[in-house]
Amino acid sequence: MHADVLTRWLPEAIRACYLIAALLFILGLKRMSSPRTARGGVVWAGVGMLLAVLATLLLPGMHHLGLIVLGIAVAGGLAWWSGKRVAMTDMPQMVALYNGMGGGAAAAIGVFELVGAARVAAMGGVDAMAPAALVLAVLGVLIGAVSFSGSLIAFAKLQGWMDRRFVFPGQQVFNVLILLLAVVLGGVLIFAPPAMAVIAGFLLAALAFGLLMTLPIGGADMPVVISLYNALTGLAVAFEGFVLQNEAMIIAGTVVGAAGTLLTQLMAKAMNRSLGNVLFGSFGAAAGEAQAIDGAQKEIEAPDAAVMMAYAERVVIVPGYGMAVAQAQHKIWEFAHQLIERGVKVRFAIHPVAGRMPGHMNVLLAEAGVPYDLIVDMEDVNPEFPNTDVVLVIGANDVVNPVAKTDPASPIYGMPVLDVVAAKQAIVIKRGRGKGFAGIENALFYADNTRMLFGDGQAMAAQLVSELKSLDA
Amino acid sequence: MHADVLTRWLPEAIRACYLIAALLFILGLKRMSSPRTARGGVVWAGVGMLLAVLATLLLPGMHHLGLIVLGIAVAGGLAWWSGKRVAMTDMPQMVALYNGMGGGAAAAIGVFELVGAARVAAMGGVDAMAPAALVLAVLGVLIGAVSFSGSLIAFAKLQGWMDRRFVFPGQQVFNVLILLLAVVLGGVLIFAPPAMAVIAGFLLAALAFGLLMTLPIGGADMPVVISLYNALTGLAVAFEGFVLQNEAMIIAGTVVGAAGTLLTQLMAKAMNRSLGNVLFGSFGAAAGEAQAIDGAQKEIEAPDAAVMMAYAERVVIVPGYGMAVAQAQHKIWEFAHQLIERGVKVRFAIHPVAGRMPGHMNVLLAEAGVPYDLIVDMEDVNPEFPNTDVVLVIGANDVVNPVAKTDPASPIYGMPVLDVVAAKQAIVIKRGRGKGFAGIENALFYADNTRMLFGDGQAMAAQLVSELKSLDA
Amino acid sequence: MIDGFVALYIFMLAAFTGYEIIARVPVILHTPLMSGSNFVHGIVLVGAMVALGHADGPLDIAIGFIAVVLAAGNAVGGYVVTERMLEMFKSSRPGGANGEKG
Amino acid sequence: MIDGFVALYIFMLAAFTGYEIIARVPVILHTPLMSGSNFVHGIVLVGAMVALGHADGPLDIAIGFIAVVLAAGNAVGGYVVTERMLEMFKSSRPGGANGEKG
Ligand SMILES: NC(=O)c1ccc[n+]([C@@H]2O[C@H](COP(=O)([O-])OP(=O)(O)OC[C@H]3O[C@@H](n4cnc5c(N)ncnc54)[C@H](OP(=O)(O)O)[C@@H]3O)[C@@H](O)[C@H]2O)c1
Ligand SMILES: NC(=O)c1ccc[n+]([C@@H]2O[C@H](COP(=O)([O-])OP(=O)(O)OC[C@H]3O[C@@H](n4cnc5c(N)ncnc54)[C@H](OP(=O)(O)O)[C@@H]3O)[C@@H](O)[C@H]2O)c1
Repeated sequence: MHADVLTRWLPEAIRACYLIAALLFILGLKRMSSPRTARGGVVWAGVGMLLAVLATLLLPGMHHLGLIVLGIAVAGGLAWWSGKRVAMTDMPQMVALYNGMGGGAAAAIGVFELVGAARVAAMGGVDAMAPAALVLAVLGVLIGAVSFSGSLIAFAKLQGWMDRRFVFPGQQVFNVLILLLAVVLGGVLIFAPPAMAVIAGFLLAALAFGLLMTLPIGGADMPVVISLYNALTGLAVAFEGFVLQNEAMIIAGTVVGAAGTLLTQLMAKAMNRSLGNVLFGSFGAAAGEAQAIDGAQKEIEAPDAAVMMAYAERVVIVPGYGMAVAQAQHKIWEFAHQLIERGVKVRFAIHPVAGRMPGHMNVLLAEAGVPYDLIVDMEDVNPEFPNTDVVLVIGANDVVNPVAKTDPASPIYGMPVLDVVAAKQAIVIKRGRGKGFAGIENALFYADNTRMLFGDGQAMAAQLVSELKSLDA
Repeated sequence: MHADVLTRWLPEAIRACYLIAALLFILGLKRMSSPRTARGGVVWAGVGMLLAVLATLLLPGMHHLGLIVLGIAVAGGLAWWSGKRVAMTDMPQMVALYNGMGGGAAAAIGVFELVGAARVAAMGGVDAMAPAALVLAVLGVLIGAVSFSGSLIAFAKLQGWMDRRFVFPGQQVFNVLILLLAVVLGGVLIFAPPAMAVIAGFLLAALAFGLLMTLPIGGADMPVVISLYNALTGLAVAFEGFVLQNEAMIIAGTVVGAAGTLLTQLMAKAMNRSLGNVLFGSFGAAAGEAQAIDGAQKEIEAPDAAVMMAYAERVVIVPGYGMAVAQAQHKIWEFAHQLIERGVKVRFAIHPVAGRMPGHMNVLLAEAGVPYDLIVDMEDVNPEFPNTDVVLVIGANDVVNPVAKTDPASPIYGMPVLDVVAAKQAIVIKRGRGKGFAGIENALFYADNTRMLFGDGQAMAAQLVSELKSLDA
Repeated sequence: MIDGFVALYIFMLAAFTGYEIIARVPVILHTPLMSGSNFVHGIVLVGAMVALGHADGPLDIAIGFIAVVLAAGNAVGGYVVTERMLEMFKSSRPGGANGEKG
Repeated sequence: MIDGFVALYIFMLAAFTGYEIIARVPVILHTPLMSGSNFVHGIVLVGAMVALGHADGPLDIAIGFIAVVLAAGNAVGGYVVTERMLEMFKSSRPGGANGEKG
């Protein structure tokens, strides 16, 4: 009697937990999309996740509970540990890794269902799965597997384990053929009774496609690609959620699928490129011969640069990828802080695609403790450069290159840039004559009112700090 | 065989039509919320509606098709005719009327189902409806009926058929008692086998509550109330949609319910009031004694006013409720047009709650053909008044009253207003010393740089037009 | 078949959708949008047709017919009025470049 | 039970919801939001648990266990990383008055 009551209300209560979890996911994501509420958002979503997982443990008829808890504890523990100790700049590859794992999990669930159906078919049973469920299970495996292997390659590239872009003639045709193979095998699974060998071949083809598709993409394009795989994993989760008739999976997966698709587009747009160009094109194929740049780069030494800024009224600091490479954010903030204490009005100007991922600079500056109301967007700061006494560019190149406005033959022509060249004085910290991501010359470095401060970003920032201190001593 | 195929694919095809209709509704509403795409939006939604209705005609097992088509043709024809010939200014009451009809239809569907259940119960049957369906059917009747009778009262008030606010002592207690009666009868329907008499009593109590609740609300608050009833009808439709297991109704109804709720709040907020205050409070209960206004109103004649504006550089026209009363929008636009042709920079400044419904002035000016890029919002225009040579106020009062900023005892204190008093010169067209909606004195009319041009809005605008013409003759 | 839980999910998601659609609407469109959403719940006509289509006996027919008449008024009237209101939103520049401004 | 049509409705509405949530996000939050949505699809853990919980025979158990391990990594890692990223968004003014600016 007691057990009877339990089994009656339990499934309803569990479904209620899933409903609440889905609600918390949506509300959490909503909060995450505004800076003021973002911190709370992830906690809301986390509570939803906890609720859903605990409810699932109580689901009637579950076996292998020990194994389940073990798997969660071990993998969760490892993920927790790795997530906690990774450096801020390595976040994108961790997102890629975790996302790939999610895609793999969705694919595994689909394989699990297909294997079960194959077993029924082998014993002469028919129609182990409803047609809609079968189709979505197969699609989920395909998408999930592509996201899995693709994300792992993205992880490896960003981690620096694979530097080269693997390109060979006929590559795109080959990739399309692999995809076709996967689709055909998937079709066989749907229209013929599923067999083990076909399932294995299908899974392998899908994994191979994800791998091959990601290999030729350059490391710097990875954030967009990761975002795409993130959306794909969401979709795969939604499809397998339908197979398992689990509403929380359907809703969370679809929401992420749609949100991720839009986010991918926004990211590509912020880089002034199309998604197709990121996936299949190569950057830098310019239309004509770029204009040559006249003049010479004029150097400056750290003491002079420090004095210039110490006695300026308004200073704008423009960080770029080089600041991330040099891990110079803490020193730069220390320097900025000193300037502020001297009464200088300091602001940080962030270009939408500075660095190698959207918001890269924001994350780094936030890590260093720069309050985000000192950070200004490109649109807001551009009109103010003419009134700015000194702009300190640290490790930025493409995002301050005026040829984007002046030279139609340049590969970055048309990309909005920070108008540093309009400021009264610019000081550029970089190591040498290295090019930026787009691989082109930068007219700013040759401008009359620009001075180059050559050296590693962190070392130079430290030197500026000590020069300022010596001014007061 | 043929018929068999039909009955198999037909219901699926019809459900697909409903799905597409729901999609079109959402996309249509989305388009309607941006001025550039708004016109297309209603067409999208219209296509969805047509599709859903045609699909329903094909639903298997439908009787009385002739009667259905007759009902649609007659009621639809009348609605088409009335909707086409009503004046622009009478739109809000037409929305109220049509909305009430929708609420009534939802209530009728619920009653239909309850009556069916009562018939089964009377013949000794049990559980004609699932519990969830029964609860939602009852809720739908309650909400739909309130929306029906409430909207009809709103219609009558706006149409000018009922001018008085019907107020009597203990009214609110009485209303609550009627609501309680309806809720109790609804509960009886849910927990006991439904009976005809209870259904009738329940319906009557719900209708009475909608009526009584709306009677004491002043005519000028009606737009907010109509928006509320609009949201309620949406909810009722969603509930009855669940009872009929019709996904299009569930989704469209819920979307409208949520959208309408938010819209109601936005409308109330634009009037600087809370929804509770609109429904249960009365306007003008100020905290203390309002400050007296010194000075006298200084008059001007139409010829002088025309000359002043003809030779101004920048003129801003501020329309208000009086322009709607006088139907002066066409004449005012003719006048503005003449000024523009003379090289004067003319703009229309619209306060969010000018008139008696949100967007009232926009609709009127649009009707007169004023292009909407000549129309500026309050936030944009307020900083520009000090540079404006002449402001022409026509029939506006509360929305240009500076006491909203200066006098904490005023009932409109805190409401953002158009800063007309900051302009170099203001000319105010109104008939006499009539007060505005808030019933208070207006300090602008006594300001040094304000001149009063007394007369009916339309007559005065016409006079300004002919004065301008005579300038050129 | 839609059971209670699935209905709750649909309610939840549809409510989010409706809310988000409106969240960015400019004041100028409040009244047309109220009218437009009034039209959309005219979909109750479908339910009214189903009711009348399954009516059995004079009382049923009467109730069903009332539902159809009221619902048709909602749908058709709502469309006409909304269309007329929105028809008037036009820009003086043909491309409507200023369109987003409201 | 969710049949195909109801699933389509849920897909449609959830997709709208997801789209609208992102539509207004500032660039500064692109990466944390990518990470946050990565965490949310960690709900796949629930499905993996159900699979392993109904596994029958060694192959099933192996596949199910792989699913659980991968999914747990997604969920836990996604949370930790997102939390760390978002933790860093703070304003210099305590009330966060500038919060909406991004
Ligand atoms: N944000 C994104 O989502 C994203 C994603 C993919 C691609 N991109 C692309 O990446 C580019 C970003 O522009 P950006 O201006 O930030 O960077 P950038 O154009 O890549 O330039 C970085 C500069 O930093 C210097 N640098 C490197 N290491 C340094 C160190 N240790 N200390 C000091 N300087 C150092 C380099 O010059 P030296 O070698 O001379 O030092 C280089 O010129 C854009 O073209 C954008 O389209 C952005
Ligand atoms: N927009 C909404 O959604 C909404 C809804 C409900 C309430 N309200 C409230 O309504 C008020 C709107 O302010 P408002 O400034 O537009 O209007 P108002 O304050 O109501 O003032 C209208 C003025 O127009 C004059 N007038 C009337 N008929 C006229 C005619 N034929 N020719 C010329 N003038 C005429 C009246 O003065 P004379 O009698 O001397 O001519 C009156 O002072 C606000 O208080 C607002 O809160 C707005």
